Amino acid sequence: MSTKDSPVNRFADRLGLNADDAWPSVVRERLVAYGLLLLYVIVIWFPIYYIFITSLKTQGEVLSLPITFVPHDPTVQNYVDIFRNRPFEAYTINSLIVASTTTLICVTLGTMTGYTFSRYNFLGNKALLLSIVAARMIPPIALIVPFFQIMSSPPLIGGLTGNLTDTRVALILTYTFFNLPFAVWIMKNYFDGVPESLDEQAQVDGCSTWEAFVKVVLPVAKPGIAATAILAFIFSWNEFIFALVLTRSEASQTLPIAVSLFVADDFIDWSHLAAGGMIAALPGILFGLFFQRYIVSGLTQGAVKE
Amino acid sequence: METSEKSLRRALDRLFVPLTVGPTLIWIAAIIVYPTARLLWSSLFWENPLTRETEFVGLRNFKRILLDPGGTLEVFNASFIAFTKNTLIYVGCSVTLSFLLGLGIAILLNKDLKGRGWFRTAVIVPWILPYVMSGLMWRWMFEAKNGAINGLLTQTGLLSEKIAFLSDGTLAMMALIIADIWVFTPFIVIILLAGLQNVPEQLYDAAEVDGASRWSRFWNVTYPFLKPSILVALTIRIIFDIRALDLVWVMTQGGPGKSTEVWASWLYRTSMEFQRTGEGAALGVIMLAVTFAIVAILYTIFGGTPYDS
Amino acid sequence: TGNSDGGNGSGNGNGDGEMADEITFYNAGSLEFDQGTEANIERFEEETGITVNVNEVPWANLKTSLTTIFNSQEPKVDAFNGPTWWLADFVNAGWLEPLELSDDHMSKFPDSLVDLVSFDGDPYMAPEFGKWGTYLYDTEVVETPPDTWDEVLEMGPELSDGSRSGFGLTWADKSVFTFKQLLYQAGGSLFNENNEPVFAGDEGQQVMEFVTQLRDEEIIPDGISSMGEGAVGDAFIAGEFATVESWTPLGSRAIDEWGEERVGSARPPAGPSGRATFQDTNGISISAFSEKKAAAQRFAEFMTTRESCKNNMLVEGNPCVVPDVYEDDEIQEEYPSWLLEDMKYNLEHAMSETYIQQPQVDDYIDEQITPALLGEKDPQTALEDAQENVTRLYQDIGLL
Amino acid sequence: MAKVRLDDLVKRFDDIVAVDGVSLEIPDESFTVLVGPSGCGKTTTLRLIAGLERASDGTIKIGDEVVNDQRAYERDIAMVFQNYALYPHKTVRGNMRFGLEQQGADEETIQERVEDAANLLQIDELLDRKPAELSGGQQQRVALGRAIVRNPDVFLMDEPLSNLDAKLRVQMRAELNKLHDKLSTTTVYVTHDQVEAMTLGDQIAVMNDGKVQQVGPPTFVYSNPRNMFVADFLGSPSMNFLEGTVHRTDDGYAIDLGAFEHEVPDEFEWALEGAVGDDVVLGVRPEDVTLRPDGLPATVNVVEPQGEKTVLELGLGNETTMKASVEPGGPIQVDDRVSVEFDRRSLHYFDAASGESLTFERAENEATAESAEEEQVA
Amino acid sequence: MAKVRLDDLVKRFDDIVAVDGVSLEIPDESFTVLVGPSGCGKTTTLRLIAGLERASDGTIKIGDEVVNDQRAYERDIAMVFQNYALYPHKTVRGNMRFGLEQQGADEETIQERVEDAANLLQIDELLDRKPAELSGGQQQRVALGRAIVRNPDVFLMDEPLSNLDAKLRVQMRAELNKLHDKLSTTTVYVTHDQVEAMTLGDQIAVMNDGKVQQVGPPTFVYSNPRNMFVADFLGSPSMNFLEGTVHRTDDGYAIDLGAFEHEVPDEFEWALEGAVGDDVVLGVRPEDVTLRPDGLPATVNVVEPQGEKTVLELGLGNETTMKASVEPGGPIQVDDRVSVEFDRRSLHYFDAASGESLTFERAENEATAESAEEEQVA
Ligand SMILES: Nc1ncnc2c1ncn2[C@@H]1O[C@H](COP(=O)(O)OP(=O)(O)OP(=O)(O)O)[C@@H](O)[C@H]1O
Ligand SMILES: Nc1ncnc2c1ncn2[C@@H]1O[C@H](COP(=O)(O)OP(=O)(O)OP(=O)(O)O)[C@@H](O)[C@H]1O
Ligand SMILES: [Mg+2]
Ligand SMILES: [Mg+2]
Repeated sequence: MSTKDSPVNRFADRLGLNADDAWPSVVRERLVAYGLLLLYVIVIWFPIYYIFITSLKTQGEVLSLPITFVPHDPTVQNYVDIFRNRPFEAYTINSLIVASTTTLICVTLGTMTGYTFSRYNFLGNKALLLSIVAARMIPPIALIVPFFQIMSSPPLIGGLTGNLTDTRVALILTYTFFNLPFAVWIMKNYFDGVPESLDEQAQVDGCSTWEAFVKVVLPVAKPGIAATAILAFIFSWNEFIFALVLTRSEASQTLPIAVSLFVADDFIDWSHLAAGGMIAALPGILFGLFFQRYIVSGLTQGAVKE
Repeated sequence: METSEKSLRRALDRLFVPLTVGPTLIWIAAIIVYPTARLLWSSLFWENPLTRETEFVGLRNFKRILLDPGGTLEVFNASFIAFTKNTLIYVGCSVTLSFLLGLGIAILLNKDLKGRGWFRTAVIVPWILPYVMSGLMWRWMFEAKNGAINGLLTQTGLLSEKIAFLSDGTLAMMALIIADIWVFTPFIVIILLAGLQNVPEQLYDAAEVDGASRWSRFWNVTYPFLKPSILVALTIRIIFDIRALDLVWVMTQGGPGKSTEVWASWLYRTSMEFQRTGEGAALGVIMLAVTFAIVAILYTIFGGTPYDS
Repeated sequence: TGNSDGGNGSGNGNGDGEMADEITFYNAGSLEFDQGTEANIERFEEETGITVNVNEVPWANLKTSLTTIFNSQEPKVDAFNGPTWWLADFVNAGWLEPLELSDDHMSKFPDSLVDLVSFDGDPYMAPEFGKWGTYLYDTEVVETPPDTWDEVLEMGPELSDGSRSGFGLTWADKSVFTFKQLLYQAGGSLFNENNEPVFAGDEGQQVMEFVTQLRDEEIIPDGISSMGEGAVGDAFIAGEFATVESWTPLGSRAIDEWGEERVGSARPPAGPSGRATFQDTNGISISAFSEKKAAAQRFAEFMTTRESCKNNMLVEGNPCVVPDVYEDDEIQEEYPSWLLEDMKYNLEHAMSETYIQQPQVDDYIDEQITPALLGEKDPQTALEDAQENVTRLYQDIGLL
Repeated sequence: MAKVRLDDLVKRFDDIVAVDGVSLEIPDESFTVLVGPSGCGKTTTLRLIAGLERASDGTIKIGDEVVNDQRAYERDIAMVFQNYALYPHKTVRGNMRFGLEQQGADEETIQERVEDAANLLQIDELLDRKPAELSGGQQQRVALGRAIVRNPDVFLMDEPLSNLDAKLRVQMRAELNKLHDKLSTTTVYVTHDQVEAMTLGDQIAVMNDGKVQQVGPPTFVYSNPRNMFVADFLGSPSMNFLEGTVHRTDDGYAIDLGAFEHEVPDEFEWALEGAVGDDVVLGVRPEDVTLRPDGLPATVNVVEPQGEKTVLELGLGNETTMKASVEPGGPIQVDDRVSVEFDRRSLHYFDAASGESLTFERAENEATAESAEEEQVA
Repeated sequence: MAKVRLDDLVKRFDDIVAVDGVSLEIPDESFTVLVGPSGCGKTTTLRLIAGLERASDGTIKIGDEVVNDQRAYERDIAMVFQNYALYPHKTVRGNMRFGLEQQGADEETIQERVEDAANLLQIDELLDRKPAELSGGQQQRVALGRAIVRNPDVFLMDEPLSNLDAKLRVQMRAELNKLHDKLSTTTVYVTHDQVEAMTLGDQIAVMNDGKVQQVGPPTFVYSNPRNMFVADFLGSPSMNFLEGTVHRTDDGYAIDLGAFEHEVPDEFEWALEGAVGDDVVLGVRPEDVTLRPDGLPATVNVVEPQGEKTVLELGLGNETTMKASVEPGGPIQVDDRVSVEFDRRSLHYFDAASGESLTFERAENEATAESAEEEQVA
């Protein structure tokens, strides 16, 4: 092994491509796998790259030919523009408030309910759980009309004036529709994996059910909660159609709407759109980079289990 | 004093289940059950767009959506047929292709490779970007003059003339399908990867010792364990695509003409643009039914785990 | 149609007397792409001291937004910019305030346009800028443009070769607009005075026949794109059409891309009944539920003066709906006079109709004629089916 | 510390009767082991005592108080779970403190007790680690420590050693023994491992099918099983059972075991008096089967050398086989013909129909008399 | 059937050397057991023989063929996995057929072989069930059956019994023994349980740290461990180790063990000749520690009755403790003072520094001589 201690060999070693310890066919397979994966990643990241460089181009460069794949004269002007000339600050704040409130509600309710579903055999819990699963299959688009009607009719409760359209509250309520059943489901499956003996130990240690839940189970369930929270946040952050229907001004419009506003009847301002798009995509990209593990686990807990 | 504290603690303890489940159930009732009930209800009514008066019309809305209004020449409404066809093509192609692609990527990612985590991160990202941004991004990619695809193809000489992808019905559908595959393949990858990781490693060893070839190992070991994941991947993917409007809406708005009009955009247009809420609701109910039917069918094909007896 | 909004707010509304110092204006899409409007708003704010809060709503969503707001009678919106297609519905529902525009103000617009925006004699929309028919050709291919439908059919085959079609028809994304323009050229209309659809009559058939012939002779390209897509403009500029019957903005765009020499303009080929074009105007209306009607009235008026109209055309190239402006020196300087002359002619000959449930009606027509024009459905049946659908709709509503 | 008393305890889960009328006295300061095969209701019994399940019937007393209606957090017990159930997010110290914190103990007491327990268990140096950083044996110690600091009335332990490897298990067993000697806290210990039960308990309760089969000091139970279940369950290899019919002979009783005839030694005759003509089962433990000349002829089927002993499987006649535990290193090989004898003192007779021991009653009386004597002496 | 030969076998995983130069001869038709603590490389060695891992170095021969470059499916082996690795979606029959199908055997052969194996293992009636419907022991049999039908050169088994409960494990052990007697297929068996290793193997190879420590017949290895590791690993409770320095005395050698002075019996004097002044370790198995008057004085610290025997922990002096295995039922109690002696024939001496046995060499020579003699006789 020491005879071929070149950097290339060492690199191959690191990637498990050294034929010494593995079957030659396995090494070949790995090599092919690396190649294919790399190719795939390049292909799927190319559009993201392209929209990113578009956001750094001047409008002139965007519209000029031939197309440049590296901006001549990269500038952040587009980003400055959208925040200066358009209420992107308001859109961002709306997005943040809507996504985080939705997340908070879904995580709080989802955690409590998921825990109880995981631990208790109460009357009708199977049927309730099943209906929560079924609720996830209802196509949201089918409910767009009822939602629209409900949100635009005068409120049933509370002394608020006017209806809920064009308020963040409407979006938050709507988004819990997507996310709450999902959150309950993820958390239920997560708690199923937390040994019940932990709660029992806590009870033996003198905790009431509530104390055991708060002091022992919740801290242990942090990764599950993180997974739920991240997914709920991303879903809410990204949602478009309901926002399109339920919002009409910067009082409640979120970033996806803001981005779509760059599309005019006969003209699209690509460079600014790209900048806005990158802002809207930022949490997704960041979460993907740093919390991939949670996204994957949340998704598999929420989707695959049973 | 102390006893009252004790009994309060005990009382709260007794109420644990109702207090933890109750709010969610109420919430779900308000946010899911009530709207769904309203959907069913309003599918039976007609609202006059002029006077805003509503009128009970029974199943007329369903008839209008499904059947030929004249009822003379054809049984089905031409729009229904056309948009159903579009939906089938859109859902069928993108689900099939993204499934195959996702399966391939999942199998590659399941290999014992260094840096797997990075690949997985890189693969996931498209799925967690806002659909609007993805849709517009692809619209930009396919743009006739300055789009990257035309740019790549012409500037490398592969193509002499630029193609107005989104101006041609077939090409626009293809563009939509590509965008859809781009967005949703990561989802398939994650779900199938979870399934692949459920296969007990030792079964592969056992099969290898048994002399099984690679293909035989896939069918005899991998596939049975992958089935539950396939079920989930296909179910969620299909019901998601049937309902998904975002990409269609920002990329083509159903155009050119009505060549990319699918059920979701049709529903949106009917109820929001034309204010035919009753018919929109009827279409919603139909989608609901079809969704449940598809789930049921998929369950009969892929249901069950390898451990079932 | 009953117009009962008189008592709704305007009479006793506090808005009439004192002038509010700000109004809310709903604009379709971002102002960034409406630089003409933006410039005029700035001028308005400067001159009157009234602040205009512009609310940008995606174009596809504007009608829904307004409908919700009006439905709940909220004073959220004072004025908005919209097309003429909704006007009938909105007026009918009592959601719009009649505009207090002097005859003087209105008389500068072509009569047909004034008709279009008036109900029971009151204007409900101040026309801001328009899009109407235009006919362009590529001088490198065409020496003398065809003057009538027949000539189109005659010359077409010569002008078409492998990569080029002789004739392009387009109204961005709306094949029904194309149909309407041809229908007017044939002397027909969608509705008669009694709100009965009549487009399946002889004139409609002539249109379908004409287009079918165009297709049979391969003068127009195969496929959906030929029937209604902004990209026909792109194709024209890419040299794929010898002539194109399109809308006004394409003129300035072609000049930008080709230079003045290559672009040819003419009056549209005359149909059996003449050279009518189709008018699609955007204008400003005022909500009946506004609490700042006086300021809104002022705004509507200001935005549609001759001056504003001209300014809008200068800044953004939005075709002005005041024929007089085409004589203006500044405009003459900006655009070639032969183009302006045709634009003015077409403006004055533009036709349109307003009718209840226009988007729905248009969709019914569209959904039938598209397959017919593609050769997938018998044109006669298609028109009749469409007419039947519209009739049924109007019966449902109670108009018929 | 307190005694625990179960009276006719029953626990039903839907259709399953997990605990079926258990009555058991667990004396103060005793170390009582519940032992039995999987699913026999040991864990359920323990959880009933802990208050983690609610009894369907019967009463549970801790000290003199009936605690049926108290939840786990209201009873003064500490429990060690099979998988240790350490709080993964807390350090060892945090784990050990938690119970005391919940009781509202003051900081000083907490620190003192934690230090003491950590000292006792030699885990002082691990106090700031998280459970995931500990080996199995260390986790086990922490779980014990967490119970000890509480200084509860009763320790409950559910198979606390079963996740450890063999060597460590033996070691921890000895430590548990010493710990109990030191603290003398009343302990109820659940295991399905009979060696563990025998080694640890002052008193063992053998359970089967939700019922207690026999209670008593381990060696007593081992040598005087009340029925065939207990006889079979304790001991490895298990007791040999040979079935046959009792008949009178000239000088007493004999049992016809098919392969041979067994003469009942004089000291057991009283037990078989009433059983003439009945089917009975003779039980002989493998270690009581000795190779000696002039005994019964047998063939060696299997030789299992186990180091300190060698286990033989012997064939007597055509059908009957039995195991014998012999000194290792002998020259015995498969197919050798040998001759065996049973240790006369350690024979067991059971009624074949009921499985009850025929010899048990007297043994128990003797034991009671003995202990009564002892008490008198003391 | 074939012999297997490993020469200087090495397997590295990144930085870990899992198998570190193993040389081992596995004779044709033998039953060889690899035994050792967790992580010592047993499984890896087995997987190398199977062809599931590729050797980093060294050679593997099956029969006379070097198979290093053959993958598992090219070698003629069958393997039984710890958790059985049955295909859960196939019936028992399907599981057993699969290997033969893959080899392309014809239907008739397949059916015949499956029937035969099922008969042999008494699982005929289970053939149409799925694994999930079987008990652990039945699954174990199916896993065996799957291997048997293949009729391979070599059986490889990785802890096949470790998932069974104690009683069943003992039973299956005996069956494995009989099966090997019947089929005589060369078998390599991995376990970490020393009792299992002793009971099953013709030959056991004790491994530690990726290296083979000692190979030989089980009883020989038990009584003649080559080093302290082997001595400690085999036997439960483990051998007692007492460390001290060797010095000459008038009539031989003695070792100062702190608590007492140990006189080296004459028969071991040759081994300690060269060790005067060195630190050595005296090893005594618990069963060789006997309570006898006039021995060394000791105190009883712990009494662990285990039924067939009782294990005592004895304190000799202040620091030294040792275990003794005595007959059960004696009157011994904690804190009793007793007197002990060691069985002189079974003493072991190790070099304290290297852990190597000082007495091993001669024992091996004797054994070799003996077996040579036997062969001559045969
Ligand atoms: N929560 C429960 N619901 C239903 N049945 C249960 C429950 N807990 C235990 N049982 C059943 O009660 C019986 C006794 O179970 P228990 O856990 O007490 O046995 P165990 O003696 O501890 O066995 P093991 O040695 O396997 O732990 C079993 O048949 C079991 O299936
Ligand atoms: N695929 C692998 N990658 C990295 N290290 C490995 C791998 N397989 C085994 N090892 C390491 O090699 C060493 C030997 O492992 P092996 O599984 O052979 O031990 P073992 O003797 O079978 O132990 P056990 O009794 O626990 O099964 C261990 O340190 C283990 O962590
Ligand atoms: Mg248990
Ligand atoms: Mg192993």
